[in-house]
Amino acid sequence: MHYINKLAYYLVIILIILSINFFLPRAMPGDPLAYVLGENPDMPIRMTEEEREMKLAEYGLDKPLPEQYVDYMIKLSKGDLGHSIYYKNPVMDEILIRLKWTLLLTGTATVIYMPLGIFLGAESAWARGKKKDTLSLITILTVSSFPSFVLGTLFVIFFAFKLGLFPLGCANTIGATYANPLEEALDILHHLILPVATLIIAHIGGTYLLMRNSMLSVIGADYILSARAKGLSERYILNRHAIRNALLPIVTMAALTIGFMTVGTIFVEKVFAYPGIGLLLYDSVLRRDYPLIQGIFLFISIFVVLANFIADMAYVWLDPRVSDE
Amino acid sequence: MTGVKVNNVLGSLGLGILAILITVAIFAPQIAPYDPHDTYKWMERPSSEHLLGTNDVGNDILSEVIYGTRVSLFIAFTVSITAIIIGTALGLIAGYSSGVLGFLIMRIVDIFLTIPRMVLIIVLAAFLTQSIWNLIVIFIIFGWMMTARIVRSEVLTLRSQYYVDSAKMLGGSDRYIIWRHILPNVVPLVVVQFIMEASHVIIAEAGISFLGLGDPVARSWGTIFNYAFEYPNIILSDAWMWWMLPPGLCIAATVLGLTFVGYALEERLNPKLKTVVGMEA
Amino acid sequence: MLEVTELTKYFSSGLIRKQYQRAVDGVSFTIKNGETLGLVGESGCGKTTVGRLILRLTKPTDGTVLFDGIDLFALNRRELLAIRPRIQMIFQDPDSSLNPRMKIGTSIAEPLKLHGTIPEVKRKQRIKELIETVGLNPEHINRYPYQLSGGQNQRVVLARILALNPDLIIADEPTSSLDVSVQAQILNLMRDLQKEFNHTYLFISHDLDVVRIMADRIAVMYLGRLIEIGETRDIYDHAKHPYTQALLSAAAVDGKTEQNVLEGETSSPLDTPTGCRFNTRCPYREEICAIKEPELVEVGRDHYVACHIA
Amino acid sequence: MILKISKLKTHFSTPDGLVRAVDTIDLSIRERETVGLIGETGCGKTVLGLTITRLLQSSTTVKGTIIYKETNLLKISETEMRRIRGDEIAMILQNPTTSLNPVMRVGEQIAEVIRLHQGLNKKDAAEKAIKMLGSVRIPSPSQRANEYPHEFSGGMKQRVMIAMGLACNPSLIIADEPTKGLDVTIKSQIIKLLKEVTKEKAMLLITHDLSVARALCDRIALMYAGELVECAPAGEIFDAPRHPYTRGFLGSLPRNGLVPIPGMSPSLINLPQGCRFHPRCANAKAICKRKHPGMTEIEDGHFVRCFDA
Repeated sequence: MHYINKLAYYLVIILIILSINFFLPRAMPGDPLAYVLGENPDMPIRMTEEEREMKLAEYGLDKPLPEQYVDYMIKLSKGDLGHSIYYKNPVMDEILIRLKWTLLLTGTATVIYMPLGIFLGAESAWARGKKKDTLSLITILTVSSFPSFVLGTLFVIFFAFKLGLFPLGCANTIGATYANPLEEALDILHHLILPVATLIIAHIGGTYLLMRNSMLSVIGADYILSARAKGLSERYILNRHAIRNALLPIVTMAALTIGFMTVGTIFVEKVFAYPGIGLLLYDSVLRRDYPLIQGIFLFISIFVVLANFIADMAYVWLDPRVSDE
Repeated sequence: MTGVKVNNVLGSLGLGILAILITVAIFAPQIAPYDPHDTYKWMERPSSEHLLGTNDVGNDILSEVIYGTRVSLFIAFTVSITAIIIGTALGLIAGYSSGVLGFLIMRIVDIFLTIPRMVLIIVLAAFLTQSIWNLIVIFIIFGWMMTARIVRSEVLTLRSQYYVDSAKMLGGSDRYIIWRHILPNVVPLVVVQFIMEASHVIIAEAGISFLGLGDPVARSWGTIFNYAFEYPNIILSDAWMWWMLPPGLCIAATVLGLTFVGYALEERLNPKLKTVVGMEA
Repeated sequence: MLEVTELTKYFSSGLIRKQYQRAVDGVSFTIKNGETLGLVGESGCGKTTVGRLILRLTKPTDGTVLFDGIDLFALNRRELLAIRPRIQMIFQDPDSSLNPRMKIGTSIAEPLKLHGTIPEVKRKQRIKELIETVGLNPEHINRYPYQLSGGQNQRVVLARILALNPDLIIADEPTSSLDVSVQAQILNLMRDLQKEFNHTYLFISHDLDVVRIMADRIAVMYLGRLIEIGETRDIYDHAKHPYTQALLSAAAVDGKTEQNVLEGETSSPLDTPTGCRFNTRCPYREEICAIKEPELVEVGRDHYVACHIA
Repeated sequence: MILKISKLKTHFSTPDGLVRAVDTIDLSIRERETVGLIGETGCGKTVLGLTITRLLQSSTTVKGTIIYKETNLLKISETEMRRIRGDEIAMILQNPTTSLNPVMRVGEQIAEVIRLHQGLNKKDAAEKAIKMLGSVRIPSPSQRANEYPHEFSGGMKQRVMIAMGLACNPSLIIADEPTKGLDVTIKSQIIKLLKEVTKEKAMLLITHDLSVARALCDRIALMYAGELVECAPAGEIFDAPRHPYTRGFLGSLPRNGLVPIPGMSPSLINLPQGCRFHPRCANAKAICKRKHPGMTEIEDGHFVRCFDA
């Protein structure tokens, strides 16, 4: 029952996202045609009525809205997100080319910062009031008040430019030929370290604080006292009793953190000229390549919604109280 | 005990930082040595005339950053105050009425919180003309949801308190109960939420401006940072030190100040530092 | 004074597959002027809901409540506001009955302000009188609820109620969160106030010892139904319903006499048994008990029981 | 003698001042004896229970001795104490709803203590846990062991707590308010169960409910404002109470006439001079205000802290 409800809920959200995407160019001030053709809406290129009519017909913009909406949905279902103005290629293709880099970047960062944040938060709370806790709290609060792009820029300046430890940017050495796959992997890794570190440091604060708070309320819970009364060791209590309970709010908030992380990637990719979807979005924004901007919006949103759905399912699995309802 | 002390230190530190920044923002014309739009020799190194040098078009960077404080804080506080008021009002309605309207509000909140709002903000900003007012409106539209959710759940708790039943029984109207019994108990929570939202907006605005979507006339810290970042080979010279670092540090300091104050407030409202486990109250 | 007829409340939950919780199911009783009726039952039996329904703090599903001949469920909002001061309720938890951000004096002033019966200049004097009536000091007026003990807060609640001069007071477990020595103080105070102001009480409690002292008549509830009602003495000495008997026996723990311990647990109000709701736990169950729901029948003077075998 | 507490003090400092929760308590429990510790909210009875099992925060000051069998529990290391907790001394905490881990199966919560202290493997411990659930009269225990706490009613959760406490066959049980919040009919079931399962064990029963103590205890100690005021065989407490607090406590029960004790219990931070009960005592004399009375044995095994007894 729970699953079906949730599934329906997420389908509705996806439908809403698709609709937002549909109405964006049509509801915004300016000429919708300009958004497809890529002119600056403030200074429309002069066009004869006839040309205009033709263009409108070409993009189906002359039809009534509901019909346009149906067309849009049909196109989407075929994976057609329109054509990029700048690249003259299907939007979908452009996104897919860049996708692997973003996945690599976000994936690596998530795999590290989530467990690390949870671990540090739990340890901090378990030692609450002690030096260790205060120190890590203040450090993490301070570090995470830097926006990712400021942090990333500083990293580039110090670790790449001044110390020369890492490349200045990009995902791999441009124009390099590799002797074997291992060499290629190492090169990619070398390029990956700074952006991933930036993402981790910029985003660990949220998870850390949440886990610490959640853990603090768990520590005061009666069942922890009850576990102590059984003679269990502190480590065992932390691992077996406390963490799982403390994780519940983390999973609920995973939705937000995943969203933040995805957005953070955009800034980090710009700083490091990392050729992922984020950089693509940035470039498209500069070029006012609206079909591409919309395509990326759609892509990221649906990705985040899916991640949410998974987090929700994980919650059901973690908390037996929910599945009964 | 130490927890309380740390809180006070962090709280005062945060308040101090914010006080300085707010003073700078208010008295920007008096403090700034030059008009940020006046042009002098471009790309000057710091000197007694231009403490932080000049930028690529010859604006005095220090003055630019001082005026940038105004822009950044103005956006942050305007957005968070408005968003908090909207969020609190809708949260109160959703929590207190619990009818169809409340249900609808909460569904909208859920949906908005699931969609990555920053991406949508970037896309909207790309469609609209670059101005701080457009940014403010967009941030408000996407800024009230968390408050609404938190306020609603608090109202639900408060509503089940016997003193609300008592007020009803003593003859209080719904309006009386909301104003007299519910709202005052929600306020502390809302204040914390206001601070959190302000720091979100500071970061978000800086990010949007870093992508080149900020107002080119009223330049915020993010915009200044972005112009510096876009300047060719900035890191090869030393210019990053006086051109990039100051706005970057200002953003971080503001967020830090807000975080410290918010953290100290939250801990005070919600003391989890129980002295003795299992002690009877 | 109060005439409750076929009072019913079903709580529904679930959007698609509706579930009904039969919290109160066709409860009828009357309370005479100046009398105390004890309403007894275990948690989840619906006794608190009965109190809230009479005050219309919870919306009833069905039934009528006549208060001094006025049909409470037929009143519109304004009429309801006008009659509410005459019926007041004391809630279980005194600490949460007072707004933590309001001084004691402000809390007591609330009803005076809302109804404007007393001019502002005399209000202070009245608050002082009320505070003293319930055995507190005037110095408590400027304190906050968290600075007072549970017992003192319950006195404040009483003072606030007295400000309205009500006729009927519904007391919902007023002492269940208090220690016995304080409980005795509050119960005595309530009895004194009743004598002085001629209050009528609906006294809701799970504690049979307390009800025995406080009530003139007793009504016993089980899973939303009234199963026995009668004079206090009759109930204690000649309980007819097996559940009432079990309750009395359970309350009389002294370590010496062997108790008749009732097996099993109360069913969920979401899934009440067919027939007599007590039949799943009843030691004297017969065939009919699982089929037909028993009605209240008179078994003695003013003594009614809903049981097939009693 | 299985437990002998002497001159025990438990103090902790708070921002408001020093809380003297347990203030010089002497109490012993014999083998197979059930001792009731009775007192009202905030008198320090729960803290006493937690002091014995050393479950208080390390910042708490504890003085005196707690001799369990031959060992002074206050002198041994934390590791040694952990070996005793749950194995030899079991604690049944108040409020089973919050004392059970909501995300762990009930069977596992019992099995983990068996694995820890008896070294059984996973499978055997799980089987033993099911047996324990059966022994506290939980129907279809093998199925219930796989369920989570929220699927149990209040009474059933209390049974689980008892099973958990008994799992390693402890010689001393400390039960803190085991019937709090339960309906009367369920309360009698739990009393009956406790009576059966503790026949061969020593138990310290902490409660505010005299009827529970009466049904279960051999001896009863009354606690007021951090100290014991009267300690005697259960019968004597009920039939011939000597301390004015005990008398007042009994007298305030509805069935004994509902005669209240005036005033209220003092705060443990700000205790009255002299006898701690004197501000509420009807027979208070001049000496009661000045001098703090000691515990005196007025009859064989009947101790009272009162100048007038």
